Amino acid sequence: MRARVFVTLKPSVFDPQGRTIADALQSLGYDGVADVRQGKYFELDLATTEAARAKALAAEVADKLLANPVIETYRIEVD
Amino acid sequence: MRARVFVTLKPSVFDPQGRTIADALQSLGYDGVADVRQGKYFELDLATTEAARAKALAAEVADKLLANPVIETYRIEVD
Amino acid sequence: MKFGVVIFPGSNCDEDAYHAAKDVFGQDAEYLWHKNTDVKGADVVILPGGFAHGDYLRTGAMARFSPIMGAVRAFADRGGPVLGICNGFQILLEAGLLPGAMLRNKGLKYCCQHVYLRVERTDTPFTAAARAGQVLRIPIGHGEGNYFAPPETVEKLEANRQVILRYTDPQGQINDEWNPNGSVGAIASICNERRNVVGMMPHPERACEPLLGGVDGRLIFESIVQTLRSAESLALQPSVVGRAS
Amino acid sequence: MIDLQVLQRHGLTREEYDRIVEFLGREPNLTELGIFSVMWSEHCSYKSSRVHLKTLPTKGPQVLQGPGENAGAVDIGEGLAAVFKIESHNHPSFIEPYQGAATGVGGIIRDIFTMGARPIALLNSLRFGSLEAPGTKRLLEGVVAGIAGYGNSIGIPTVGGEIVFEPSYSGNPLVNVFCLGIAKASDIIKGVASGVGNPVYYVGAKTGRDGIHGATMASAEFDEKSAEKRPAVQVGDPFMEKLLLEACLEVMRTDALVGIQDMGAAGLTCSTTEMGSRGGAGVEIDVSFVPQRETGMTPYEIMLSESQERMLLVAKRGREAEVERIFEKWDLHAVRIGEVTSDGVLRVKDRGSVVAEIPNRALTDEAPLYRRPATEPEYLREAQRLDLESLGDRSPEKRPLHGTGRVARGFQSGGDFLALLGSPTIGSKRWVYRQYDHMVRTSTINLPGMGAGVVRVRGTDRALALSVDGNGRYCYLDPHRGAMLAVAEAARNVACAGARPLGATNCLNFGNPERPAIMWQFAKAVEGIGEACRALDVPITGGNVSLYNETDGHAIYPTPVIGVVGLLERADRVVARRFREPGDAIVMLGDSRGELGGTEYLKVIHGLVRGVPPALDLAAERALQQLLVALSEERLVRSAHDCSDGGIAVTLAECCFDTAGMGAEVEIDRVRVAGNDAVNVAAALFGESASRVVIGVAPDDVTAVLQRAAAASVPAKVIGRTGGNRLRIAVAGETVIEVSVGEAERVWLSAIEKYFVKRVA
Ligand SMILES: Nc1ncnc2c1ncn2[C@@H]1O[C@H](COP(=O)(O)OP(=O)(O)O)[C@@H](O)[C@H]1O
Ligand SMILES: [Mg+2]
Repeated sequence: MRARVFVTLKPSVFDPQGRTIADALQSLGYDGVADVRQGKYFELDLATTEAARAKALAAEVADKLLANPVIETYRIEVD
Repeated sequence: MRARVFVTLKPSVFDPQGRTIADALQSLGYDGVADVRQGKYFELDLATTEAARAKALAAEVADKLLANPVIETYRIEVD
Repeated sequence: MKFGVVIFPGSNCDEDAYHAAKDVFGQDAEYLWHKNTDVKGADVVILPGGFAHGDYLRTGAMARFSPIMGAVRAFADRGGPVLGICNGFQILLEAGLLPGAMLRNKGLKYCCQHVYLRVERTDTPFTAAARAGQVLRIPIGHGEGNYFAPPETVEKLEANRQVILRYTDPQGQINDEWNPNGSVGAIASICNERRNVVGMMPHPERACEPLLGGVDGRLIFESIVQTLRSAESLALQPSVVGRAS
Repeated sequence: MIDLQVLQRHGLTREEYDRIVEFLGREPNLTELGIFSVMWSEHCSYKSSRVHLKTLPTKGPQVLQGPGENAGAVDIGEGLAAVFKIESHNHPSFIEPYQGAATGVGGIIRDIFTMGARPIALLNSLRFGSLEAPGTKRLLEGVVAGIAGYGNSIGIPTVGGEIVFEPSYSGNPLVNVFCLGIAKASDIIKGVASGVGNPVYYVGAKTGRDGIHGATMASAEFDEKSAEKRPAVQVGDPFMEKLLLEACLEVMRTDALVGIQDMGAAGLTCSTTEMGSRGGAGVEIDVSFVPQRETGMTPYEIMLSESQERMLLVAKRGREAEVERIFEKWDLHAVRIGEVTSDGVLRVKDRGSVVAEIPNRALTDEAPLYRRPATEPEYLREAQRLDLESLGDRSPEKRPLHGTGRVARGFQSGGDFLALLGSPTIGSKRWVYRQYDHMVRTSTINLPGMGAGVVRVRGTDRALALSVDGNGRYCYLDPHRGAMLAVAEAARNVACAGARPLGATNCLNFGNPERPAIMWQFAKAVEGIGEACRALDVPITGGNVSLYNETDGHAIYPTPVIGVVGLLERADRVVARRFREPGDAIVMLGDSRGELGGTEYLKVIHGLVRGVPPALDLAAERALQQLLVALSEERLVRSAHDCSDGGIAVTLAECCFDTAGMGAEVEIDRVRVAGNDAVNVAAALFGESASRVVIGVAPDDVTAVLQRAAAASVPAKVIGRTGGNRLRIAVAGETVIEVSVGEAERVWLSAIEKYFVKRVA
């Protein structure tokens, strides 16, 4: 199965990359883009075929390695 | 509206970052993780309330700034 | 006394730290391979700069799982002095030996240059030889040195006087223009509550010899040498400065 | 099966194909054709350039390794060798700036450590179009970030380089990277396969379908169709390279190794063939043992893949376990893929059955060799004409030949001076080198921006000074002289640091050699390099040729880039660019002749690329360089800065920068190059006569310096004194420039930075 993990900075943490992109877009004339936040995206190929198992495994991996709880949160999707 | 843009390396392009994470997980005993691909994830806050408009705008921005068409592809979700 | 310098795969300032300890300050020094599970009797452990495990995911994220980190933690728990420089600081944060996290530099670019640092605290084994308020000129070289911690944590750091160095202008005044990476509170270095574990983004080992254009980094090494020496001569117990073995 | 179309796709001509058939005595299969195509590509075979390169001086008592190996080497005393080389990654960097530049750095580092040397310094030489032009900023940002991203993570300091912005490079930027390493002279390792039955190992990243046909791509002009070749982009993995570097150096410390080579352009094909050929042996491999990243790869793909961070090595039989153990320590797996044979044939098998069989000789020594026709370009005569009298005239028919479109501004020494300081080619490169870790390894004793980069050699009192230089504009106007000037400037920069030039490497960036005008530029430039290297005693120990640098038929300026390495026996004698003490005497070494042809001044102020570049007297140049080294050894000089782009005015300003605003009062001589006196003043200030250096001398040492100079027949004259916080320059008694150093320095510092101001606060 494939699990997808999205890691983003917590809302309270300033995101210099997202901010820079938003500024760049504004200077390019994209006023319609109010804000940008940048995060990381992981696709995990998992050996299991059970969605629940996959989700649990992905969460464990995210807790342990993929996200830093001091600054980041994550979300998981399984398909 | 919010658009979410996922940028990943094209399948043919080597992803040393994902590879290194996969190796690390393996050495931590996560044999169930066969492979990892790493990408970028963007959340765009858009002024529009129309899904089609949002999607088009996000695609334009992705083409222009968020993805490097030479080695990356992207996918967009709107909600 | 003996310096232990950890080598992670991807460390690249290991030789520099070793050279400073051994050749510049005439101390014993030994490399500690990341797969080791002990610190080989070191009196002080340095986690050097570099890109441990490539740092592709997050700086320091993978290094904290290395077997040596268990030994470093145990050493620190016994009161042993640990210094994390640059990537070493990032690893200490990821390992939870110090609070907070690193974000990308505010300018989003890697930044290699000399900076000015004000010594905030001299009650750590790595700043004992400095004067409070003294301004040091030492190089940095990093892309992710933008120190961040939640407000409560920062308050606690300040209250406990755990901020050791801050980025300032040449006169020692805090000024956004002279904060090279956007760190909260212009924080360049912190210690743990017990004050024996110190992380710093600047590279003192790059400023120990006149030929390299500055010697302000010597203070950091002189501090630890002096601290360990007086600990030895007073035969102090591990509560102040721990002996590893 | 093999028709003309297939040949074309492989970049082979009908005649070349016939040659292949003749060698093999049969038709090649497709795998074999692929192997021939990459080995006979311009990139690997040097088929257009070899006849010229052979004329370069490559010998000298100091040379330990000349061209032909992965890198050259010179003796630096105490049993040590400096191993160095330069490489281009122009095309890949244009397609994908970050990865192109990053993998370029990766490649040159492998060339150095393959020789058994620990890499200790990097330089880069970059050319872009005007920063005003669309796309340049993005290219510059990507290339610089790529060089930084790779070099920084491996922990090799980037200690210098150069960057030039010229419209000529807008469709074809140049990214040349130089690496230097240190080895024990007795332990230099070669890329040889020998000893029948010795195992051949593959180690490093797995093989994917990356860059198949990369080598042939680098040998074809860009056109609109090149977009289709884009999947040829490779992604660098500096972490893997760091592991390879450490593991290989550790293996080399045993004596279990016979030879080693990295898999660069043309991957497995090139490494197996070249190693066999150098060792007078054959190599037989089975591609099914090659670690693969993708499924279903054919032998053709495996042989031609250009996946990065891979090494091929030959170990001594019986020592396998030792070699494998060291790689395991670094979490790498060395895989045995074949062995050395006696028959001089490259034999490729797939699960036991032979899929290609070609004599090495056919791929290397017998590769085609062309003496392509060369004729003087048509533009040349006209471009060399420079009418100084009409410089101020801005009537439409006097429009510049290759103007930048700027309106000429007339003659205002002060304004012109600031305009030059603020031009990106002259201005500070801090924005760039701040992104490079230039202090890792705690050995950099002249930081970037201080002239030649200088690194000490750990464990000794010695240091090495390094510089890369080239001036495409000069070469466009006179390739022979321009190339000589590049050699002279690189060696002079090294001598300014107090180092004696020992050897050189060169990267020859030119257009399509099938055009006689380009070939003429190439031949003349190589002649010039040879002449200058002979006269200055800096043999060429290696280099790289990059041809077909053109887009839609527009070639770049011919751009030979020269890297010179010099030795300081005492590191503490190192000399840098900036003035040291107020009250010091400022001494000008060399003659100013007010030469304006091809100068930055003509280009920036008048929008002209015209005239002939400055003359070069190689004997005078050599005397100057020897004097500089002697002065530094005797500690008679406190600062030294080469007079190049922007002439003496810019040089003096640069000597004042990074000194916390120390100024200088200077008086220079008048020159007479035109009837118009304004032109004469400009020529005195901004002319770029070669073989000149501005030095700072303690007052007590002035007499000694002038004596030494006289004895060496080097013109020397006290032209002023340091002090105050203003720079004042008078020409023949009349003050023509007077600025606060602080103001001038701000202009200079922001020359590139101003294009990137919008940043998160
Ligand atoms: N791409 C670069 N990378 C690192 N350093 C650079 C680069 N370009 C220029 N520099 C540094 O800036 C200084 C000025 O460069 P340049 O104008 O070419 O000097 P010079 O005229 O002495 O050859 C040198 O010290 C050089 O090393
Ligand atoms: Mg130069």
